[in-house]
Parts: sequence; structure tokens; C-alpha cells
Amino acid sequence: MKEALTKESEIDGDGAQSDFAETTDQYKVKLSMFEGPLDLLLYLIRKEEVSIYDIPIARITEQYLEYLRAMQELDIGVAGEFLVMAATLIHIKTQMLLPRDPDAPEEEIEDPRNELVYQLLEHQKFKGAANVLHQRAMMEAAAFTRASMEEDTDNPEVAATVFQLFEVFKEVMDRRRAISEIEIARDEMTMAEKIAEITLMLNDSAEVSARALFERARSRREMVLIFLSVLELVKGLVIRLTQSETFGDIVIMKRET
Amino acid sequence: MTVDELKPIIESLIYVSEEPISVKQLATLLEGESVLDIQTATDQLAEEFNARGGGLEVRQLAGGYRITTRPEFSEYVRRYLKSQPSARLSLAALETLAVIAYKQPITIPEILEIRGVTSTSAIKTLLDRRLIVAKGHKQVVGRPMLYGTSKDFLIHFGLNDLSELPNLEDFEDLMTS
Amino acid sequence: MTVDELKPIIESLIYVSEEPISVKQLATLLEGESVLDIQTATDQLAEEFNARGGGLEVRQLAGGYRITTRPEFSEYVRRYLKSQPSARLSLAALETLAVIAYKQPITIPEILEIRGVTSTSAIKTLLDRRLIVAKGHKQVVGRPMLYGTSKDFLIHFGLNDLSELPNLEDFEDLMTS
Repeated sequence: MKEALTKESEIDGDGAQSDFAETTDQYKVKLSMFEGPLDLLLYLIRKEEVSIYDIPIARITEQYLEYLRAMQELDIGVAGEFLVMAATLIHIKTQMLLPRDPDAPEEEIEDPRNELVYQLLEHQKFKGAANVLHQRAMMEAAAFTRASMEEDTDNPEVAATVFQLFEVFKEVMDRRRAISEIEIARDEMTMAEKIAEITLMLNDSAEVSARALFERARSRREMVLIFLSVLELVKGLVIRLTQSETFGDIVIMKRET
Repeated sequence: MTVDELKPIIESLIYVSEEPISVKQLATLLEGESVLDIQTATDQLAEEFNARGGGLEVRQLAGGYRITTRPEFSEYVRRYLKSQPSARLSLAALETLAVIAYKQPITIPEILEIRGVTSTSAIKTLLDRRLIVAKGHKQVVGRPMLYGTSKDFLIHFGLNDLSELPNLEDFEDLMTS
Repeated sequence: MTVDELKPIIESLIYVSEEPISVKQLATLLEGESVLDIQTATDQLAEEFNARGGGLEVRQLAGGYRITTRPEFSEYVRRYLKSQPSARLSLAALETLAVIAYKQPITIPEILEIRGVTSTSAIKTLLDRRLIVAKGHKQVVGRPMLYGTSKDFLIHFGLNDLSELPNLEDFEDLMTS
């Protein structure tokens, strides 16, 4: 286990044990190295060489706050979690100062530090586990598998996970939103309105050019809408379509009743 | 290095190489070793490796060496390759699948509307791989076919049911970070 | 088929498989052969293959078998493939991964509670690298997403299954000793 600890400080960026650095830059680097309030507390406990089971809470709280001040002065963004921990420490400190109920049996008096100690121990365990994982990954990276058997560079394929599926969906929706924003505040016209519009046009003139009709469309959506409306009118026997030559313009005419 | 020390190194190099690896290439990698030793080691390695009567063999191909499966087991290898549901999809197919998964049941024109490009060949791929299925016709003009995800889709993505698909809220934090 | 006849077939199947191949998968491909025989053949194959002292070894990973080069030759293989060891995980990502590995399935708020800091960017990294996967929603208010480790996690860290993770309690006395 001793070994693991030494190794750990290696990936830790050698921060924790050595003395406080002198220059501002080093100071900055060191402070921003604490992953979170638990890391900072563990560092202080180690630095002060105190027992994790009997933390001198006043001393550690004072040091903790000093570090936060330093971080603020050096303009290192102090994340909210650090402040929450500061509040917790001060709360524990106050509780420790409260006189104990002299009548309460010894075993019923709960040490206000207990929860924090538990959290620190848990955190420490996961740091140890992270260190072992790191070492295992290094070892595993030394074993190689066979080369891939085929490669299709023209059509890069994606081995998908549910997460990827979601990400891809989000990309599609974002792309679509971007496109529709370009289609400047398009009319949210309904198909019924479009049908009415076409019928009205046919009241004014006997023949309407389908090409002209489609060319008026301002968006893909409107084009689809026109297309569906025309189909609907044909099906409802309201209009008929004629085409004088292949690939020629289609003429829309009102059907005689 | 002795010839015996060279052999396992050469074996690992042949194994990871995408193309048959030549003695000349090996000599470059094993700087300082004599080409003759490398040639001897490679020959011995091939002989010993193949004398095992295992499923693999070191073969000389296109001026180099490579490890392949023995031809007599090709039937099993083929069986394996066929058994692979081919987890991989082209980006077009994946996009189409994502749209179908989140918007099902959905028609091809609606997918076109969302993706902005036609998806017919992607749809075909997804149908072939049984990741999506037809779910009847939509009762609108033209009665287009509706598509939705299949049971295989759930199995493939390790979901018990569609409610387990991640939603936007799940990833809101992750997306902005 | 006898166990001896099975061995070379299994060897070729382990070789072609993209991922570690399990005895169960082998049994599907070798229809009609007993699972016990297949298990015996695979065990014997691994033992014999590895006893050769060659550059390759049959290893048990993520519940299956895979052939890899021996770590002691990695220097040559790296030189040849010009491969850089893949980007290291940050300490934050490793610690988050450790919490997920031991406490899975776990939600982001639960991870926050244990680590004392938000881990969203670490989670995103781990998802991108496919070391963790979403495991459905927790049936509590807000239905937060649950996360767990993936098959790639086992492969990346050279584990056969999660029981091979070191005992968390072993790390308890690091500070106090």
C-alpha cells in the first residue's frame, strides 16, 4: 500500500507532500490542483500531520479558509463546492464549542465531525482505487491486439452506443433548427390555408402554372405544403392537371362540375 | 540478441502488422541485429509456429510474413463473421436511426424534413439489419409507411424499453460542459 | 469432436474475433459441441499457447478470450506502429471512474455527493471514451440517469470481470497508517 501512495502522488502531479511553493505561479498551479474541497482537506490533514479520526477542526478550518482567500486573491475561480465545505467546517466548529449535555450517556454523544471523517475516508479510498486503475491501464496499454482486418475509409462507420445515438439526434435537431432560423420567420401556413389560396387563384384565372406556384414557395416546407395541397385537390376532384409535353410545365385547371 | 530472443519479438511484430512485414522492415526495427540472424529467427519461428498444428499459421505473403487462420478452419471463421450483427453503422444510417428512435412512428418524408436529406438507402440498411420495422401506414395523403425501432434495436443498445432512451435533460449538463 | 480437434478451431476463432470471445459465443459457433468440452479445450489451448514463450499470449479479458502481444515486447511494437500510448485520463476522470466502478449503477448527483465536486466534464470524457455507459433511469423524483462501467472498461483496464477490481477496503488505511 505504501507503494500505491507514492505512485499516487506521482499522478497527483506531486503536489500534496512537498512544501508550499513560493512563486505566485507555482502557488496558482498548486491551488488549482485540488480537485475539490475534500482534496484540499486531505492535503491539509496530511500537511499538519494530524489524525483523520481526530481532526483539530478549529486549526484545519482556519487553514482551509486561508487557502480559499489565497485562491480568491490569485483569481483562481473558487467553485461553489469549496464554499459549501467552508460552511460545513464552520458549522462543525460551532457544534464542537457547544457545551455537552452532562446527563447524556457517553455513547450517545455524536461527534459532529463523524460525517466529514466518513466522507474523507471514502474519498481517500476512491483515490487509491483510481491509482490502481491508472497502473492497470498503463500495463494494459503495453499489450497489443492484431491489426484490423479491413478498412473502409470512404464510409467511416460508427459503433454506436445509446449515448451516441442521442448525440447524433441532438446534432440533427440543432442543424435543423439552424436551417429553419435561416428560413426567415416563415409563415406557419397550414394545408387548409394553402388549399384555399390555390382555389382562390383558380377563381381568378382558369389556368395556373404549377412551376410558378412552386417558385413562389419560400421554404422547403411550403413547397411540400403546395405539393400536398395540389394532390389533395386532385383527389377531391376539384382540379385536374395537364402536361402538354414530357418534362414540360404542369398546368392546374379547375375541374368543371 | 540471440536468435531465440529475436523470435518472440518478431512474432509480436508480425501479429500487429496490418501488411505482411518483410525481413528488411524487421531489420530496421531491430536496429543493431544482423539481417542474417533476423532471417534465421523468422524462418525458425514460422517453422515452429506452424508445427504446433494450431488454428493459426505464419505465412509468407507478398515478400513479407503474416499470421492468418488456417484455410481448413475457414468455415468456422465465416460462421463467426456471419454471426456478427455488424454493430457499426454509417453516420447517415446512425442519424436516421436516431431520428426514428426519438420520433417514432415516423414516415420517410418526415425524416427528410428533419434531416434535410433523403434517407432511403439508410432506411434500407436499417431494415436489413432489423434495427427498424414498418409500423403500418399513416392515415394521410399518400398513406406513407410509418417506421419505428425493433426489438433488435433494444437488444443492440442494451435497453429494456424505449423509456430508457436518454433524453435531453439527462445530458443537458454534459452538453454545456 | 474431441477436445484436441476443438483447440485449433477455437484458436482461429479467438484470433478473428474483434472483441474477447466468450465460451458461450464459441459454443454458439460450434453448434453441437458440449460447452464443457469447449471450456476444457479453451483452457488447454490458453495454457499450451502461453507455455510456448512466444511473443503472443491468450488472455482472459471482459469475460472472453483474446490474443495479445506480451507486454515485455511493447517497446518494439510501439516503435513499429509509431503508436503513442492513448491519452491519459485526467485525475478527475479516473477518480470519477473509480466511484462509478465501485458504486454502479450510480447517478450524477450521487457521484457529486461522494466526490464533493461536480463531475460532469469527467462523465462526458468517460462516455466519449466508452468506458462508462448509461444504464437506464433511476426510479426516483427527476428520474436521473444511472451510469455503470462498460465492456470497454474491462478491456481497457485488463479485467476479466468486475470482481477482479481490488477491494475498496484495502485503501482505507492509506492515510492513517
